[in-house]
Amino acid sequence: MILNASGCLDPLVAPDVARRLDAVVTKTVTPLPREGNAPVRIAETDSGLLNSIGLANPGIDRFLADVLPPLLELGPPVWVSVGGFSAADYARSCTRLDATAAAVVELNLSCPNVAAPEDEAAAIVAAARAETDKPLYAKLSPALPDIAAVAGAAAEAGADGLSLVNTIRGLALDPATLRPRLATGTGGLSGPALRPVALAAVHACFRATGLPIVGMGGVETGRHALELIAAGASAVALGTVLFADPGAPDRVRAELAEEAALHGFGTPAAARGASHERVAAAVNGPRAERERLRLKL
Amino acid sequence: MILNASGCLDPLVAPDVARRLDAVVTKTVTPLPREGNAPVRIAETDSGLLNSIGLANPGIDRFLADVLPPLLELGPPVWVSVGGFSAADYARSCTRLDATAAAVVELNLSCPNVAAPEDEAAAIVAAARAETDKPLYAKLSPALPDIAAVAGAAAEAGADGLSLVNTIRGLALDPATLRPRLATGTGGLSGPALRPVALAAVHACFRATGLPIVGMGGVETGRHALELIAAGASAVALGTVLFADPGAPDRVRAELAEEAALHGFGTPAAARGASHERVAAAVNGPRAERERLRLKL
Amino acid sequence: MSPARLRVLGVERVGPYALLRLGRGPLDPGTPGQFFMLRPPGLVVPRPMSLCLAPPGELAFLVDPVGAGTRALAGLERGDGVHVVGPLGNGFRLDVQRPLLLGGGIGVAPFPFLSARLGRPPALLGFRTAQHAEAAALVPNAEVVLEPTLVTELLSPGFDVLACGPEPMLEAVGRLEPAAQLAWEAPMACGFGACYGCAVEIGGRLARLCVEGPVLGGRVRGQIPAMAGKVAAA
Amino acid sequence: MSPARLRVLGVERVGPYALLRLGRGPLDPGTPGQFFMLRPPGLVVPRPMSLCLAPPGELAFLVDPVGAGTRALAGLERGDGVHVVGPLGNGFRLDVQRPLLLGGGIGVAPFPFLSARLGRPPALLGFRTAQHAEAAALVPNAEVVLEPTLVTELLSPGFDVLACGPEPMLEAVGRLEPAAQLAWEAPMACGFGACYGCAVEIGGRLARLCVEGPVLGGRVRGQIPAMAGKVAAA
Ligand SMILES: Cc1cc2nc3c(=O)[nH]c(=O)nc-3n(C[C@H](O)[C@H](O)[C@H](O)COP(=O)(O)OP(=O)(O)OC[C@H]3O[C@@H](n4cnc5c(N)ncnc54)[C@H](O)[C@@H]3O)c2cc1C
Ligand SMILES: Cc1cc2nc3c(=O)[nH]c(=O)nc-3n(C[C@H](O)[C@H](O)[C@H](O)COP(=O)(O)OP(=O)(O)OC[C@H]3O[C@@H](n4cnc5c(N)ncnc54)[C@H](O)[C@@H]3O)c2cc1C
Ligand SMILES: Cc1cc2nc3c(=O)[nH]c(=O)nc-3n(C[C@H](O)[C@H](O)[C@H](O)COP(=O)(O)O)c2cc1C
Ligand SMILES: Cc1cc2nc3c(=O)[nH]c(=O)nc-3n(C[C@H](O)[C@H](O)[C@H](O)COP(=O)(O)O)c2cc1C
Ligand code: FES
Ligand code: FES
Repeated sequence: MILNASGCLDPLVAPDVARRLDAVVTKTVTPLPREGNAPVRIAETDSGLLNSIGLANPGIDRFLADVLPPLLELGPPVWVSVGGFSAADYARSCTRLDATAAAVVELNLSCPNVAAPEDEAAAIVAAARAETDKPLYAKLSPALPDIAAVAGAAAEAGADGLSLVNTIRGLALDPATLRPRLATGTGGLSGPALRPVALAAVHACFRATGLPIVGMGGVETGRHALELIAAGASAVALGTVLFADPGAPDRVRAELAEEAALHGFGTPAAARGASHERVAAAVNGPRAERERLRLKL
Repeated sequence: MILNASGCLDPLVAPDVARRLDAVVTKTVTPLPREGNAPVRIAETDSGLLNSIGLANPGIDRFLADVLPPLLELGPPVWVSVGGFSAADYARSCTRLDATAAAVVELNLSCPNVAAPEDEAAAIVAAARAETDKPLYAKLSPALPDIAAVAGAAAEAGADGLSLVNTIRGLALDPATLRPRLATGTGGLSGPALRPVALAAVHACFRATGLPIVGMGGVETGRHALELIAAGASAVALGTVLFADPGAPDRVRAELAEEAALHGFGTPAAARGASHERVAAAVNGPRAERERLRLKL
Repeated sequence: MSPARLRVLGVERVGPYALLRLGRGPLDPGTPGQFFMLRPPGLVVPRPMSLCLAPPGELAFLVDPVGAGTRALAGLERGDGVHVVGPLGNGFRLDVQRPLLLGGGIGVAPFPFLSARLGRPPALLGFRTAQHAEAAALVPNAEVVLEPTLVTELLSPGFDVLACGPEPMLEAVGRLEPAAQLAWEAPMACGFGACYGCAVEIGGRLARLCVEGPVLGGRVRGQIPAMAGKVAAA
Repeated sequence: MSPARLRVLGVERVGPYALLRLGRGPLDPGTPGQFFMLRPPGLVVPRPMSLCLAPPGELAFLVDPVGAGTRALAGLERGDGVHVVGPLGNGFRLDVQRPLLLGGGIGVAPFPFLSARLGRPPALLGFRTAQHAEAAALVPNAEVVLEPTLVTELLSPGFDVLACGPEPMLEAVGRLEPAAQLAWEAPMACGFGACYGCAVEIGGRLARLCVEGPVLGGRVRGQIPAMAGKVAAA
């Protein structure tokens, strides 16, 4: 299953791209409208993209009135990403969304450009859970000392799935002035640099919770998608890659099927969790692991 | 001032490299000896290196008896990196080090391959502070929701400086088997992928604390070093780059002097904090920032 | 909106700029002032480039190598492949009576194509140096001024101005000729409304330049018609 | 221990392997069995390579393209520059009476240089396919066996064995000839004791292969002399 990552596609401006997805995810919606941060908001850096969009969105009222209805007509199921600054913010949006045809509510618990409510991840999930029966996906940042623990807490609070990962904080300076390229100073780092970080997060949370996981972070090819699935993802979302290649949904889907077959899996889904099949060696247990060093003649 | 990053140089095996540094930093020493993790312990991934060395070290007793004396004879001041699993561990090592000629004690509060004591950063610094008058540098991971807050807490607890940053957790899978390449599964990501993350951490902690900062993370050139200094570092440490280029200390020092001069700074140190000179624009304050968009004719 | 992989037919030096000539592939040249997203090899996101020339079977771009992305594009070689998406955005309206092209620096880029479509109208081009001014050879009927003279100093009234250049120039032109069509720039990661990275102040609020522009009316502040519902809070 | 930037003189195919010939620059070839760290262009850390041949003014490496790093090295072209550090580690002891070289697959790499230094002793080389066995042409006096035959099946007693090859082969050789000199492999990020990445079990504990080896005595488990204080707990 291939989705877009929240904030990386406007399905109404690019409906032909949106229709190639198995579900479309909205940009994060907050209770009140937000213009977002001052420009400059994007800059490419070492193997990644920095952004400080700042959750620009029309607010939940205008979203429900003007955006959601045409989105629902596009075809693919609509996942609504919800953000806020308190558990009550999230709860209020969930109350409103419960009455709509949105397929899933994704709780953005991790945007690095606004105050970070990670501590309260479980409290937010619980508050949202009380307001809606729709599947709830908790979207986490990898910038947590122990992401698996937070994922576990979200699961206990009623999350039905996880979206992993959001961006991590980064900074790029202008070569000439040495001042930050983004108006906000730091921003969120996405793209290839995030790939090993995303894989690690999915790997850890799959073990800890067993919940469905939308994996994302630097996916550019079917091979990258397969690795996320092997680490534990049940679906894969495309973010930054869409900017360079709006044809990525079809391309990655085809490459993924091919890669999965190459590795002997009937379907990509059959590869889920394959990286866990042999338990990682314990500290100071080198003997068993020496097997890994053997090279074929 | 150019140092090596902890765990990225054995000064006794490569004394010619160590002597080119303004200070040598030891691999993290723990109270008891550790063999470290099972192999495979390193793997290159997208723009970075993953490691799961697992704090292999001879333990503080053997370190003091066999390692520190010849280290002190090399010439450069010796910074001893200390690790542990409780505040008492750190405190005990500090008691022992207080009687030695070590120049600085670096408290490794962030190794991602062992249990992470981030929560107790301040408690550890306070416990160490009680045992020694030596300068204490708190080494933090960027995988924190709010690194500036942790840095501030460390400063209040008595840290004299910060070492930023340690690695972040990452995973790489074997292309053929889709199993983790490292025996421990995940490992710590260093190198170019970490560069924007390190810059952001230094930037945030410089603002929050004003403490001296050893900046590190993906430094390969004088330009990278200058950027860390502009973001707030007072010294720069070389890690992964030493593996590819043991001549990096002299090369980076020369490049840094050249880059600083190019930007009109008399010395590299004069560039400290240059990226902060103009305050970042506030959210929704686009007008002032539009100036940044102006291109020269 | 799939990217096409176009073949580099050649790269020619035009002063300090590079004229990047690509095989057209399946892509349409669009309207002058529209742009394409070109992915520099090895980099993460593509860079916006105005179409400069559209000879049969070709799309040509004039690239000012100012940073990593434009340097990588200028460094492409004959035979290389490059991913291109477009045409994107809103170009110049061509229903004008007395067109005058007003350009500054690399802002000359869309004018060769625009000039051809408008029947070689007069053009007034400002450049930093004589070397940069070599690009004026691509535009018929062009008068050139060099810094410190500004193109706005030579602007006489009575023309339908179509302008492209640095922001201070466009602002000056907008003040002198409120009806001018101005082609703006902003850093863009996607070019098709997906990233919200290109937000600039339009009509007193932040809106996506790639969706609303890049060509906008002269009095952008408070003069832009109300945005469609879907982008109102961009 | 600065890296030298060496010039690629040529890259020749030898079966599935690439023989990478570099101008020697200021570097010393060292002892057979020692290795150099070569940085593949665009990658983060260098890769260890045994010196294969040391003609005057040259250093040549035999590269098996098994992953990103070795593929990038095998893909170098004449005239390219490549960063090289070395020689590193402990090579073979050459004070042997009746040398026999025992190799498996790319383990043949150090033998051309070793054979020259030992006066062309007999060699026994095992390969996966006849194509791989083309590399045997680089070693004088070599007898070749192909899978499923193993080199250990043809090993007769009375020789001073010097072996290089995959770990199962080395283990079998070590069991048959406890005094053999064995050249081991491990992933290495630095090659000079800095990273502790190359830890393998030596003498019942984990130690850095790049410091203790890569050539070790046959009975590595419990047989290695006590390590120097500074690396005792590697
Ligand atoms: C619609 C449109 C059409 C364009 N047409 C052309 C063209 O035909 N030819 C051409 O050479 N350039 C054109 N540009 C500008 C070009 O896209 C940028 O110069 C390029 O993206 C910079 O990328 P880089 O990696 O080289 O530089 P970077 O390293 O990304 O940036 C270098 C410097 O330029 C600034 N910068 C980056 N992008 C922009 C931008 N878009 N506007 C203003 N400042 C920026 C950065 O802040 C930085 O200071 C156009 C831009 C737009 C929006
Ligand atoms: C002292 C020494 C000398 C060597 N000499 C030669 C030589 O002359 N010619 C040559 O072709 N190769 C030699 N090697 C092996 C070579 O260094 C590795 O094949 C190479 O580092 C792999 O890098 P890669 O990026 O191509 O593959 P990667 O993508 O890093 O790995 C490909 C696969 O090989 C495994 N692997 C990686 N490195 C090693 C290793 N060192 N040992 C065992 N498995 C590994 C990985 O786990 C993975 O499965 C030597 C190794 C050592 C330690
Ligand atoms: C320009 C941009 C805007 C984003 N906006 C949002 C957002 O509104 N809500 C959210 O949860 N994530 C947002 N993200 C994060 C992405 O959804 C995704 O988690 C991240 O980019 C990692 O995936 P990628 O490397 O494939 O881009 C945004 C990312 C980018 C690049
Ligand atoms: C192989 C390896 C071992 C490391 N060991 C330690 C360690 O023992 N203690 C510590 O504080 N940091 C350790 N680090 C982290 C580095 O000191 C440094 O913080 C990090 O690698 C980022 O810098 P770099 O990108 O320049 O390598 C290690 C890093 C590497 C790559
Ligand atoms: S460039 Fe992405 S929205 Fe305009
Ligand atoms: S390869 Fe780094 S210590 Fe051996």
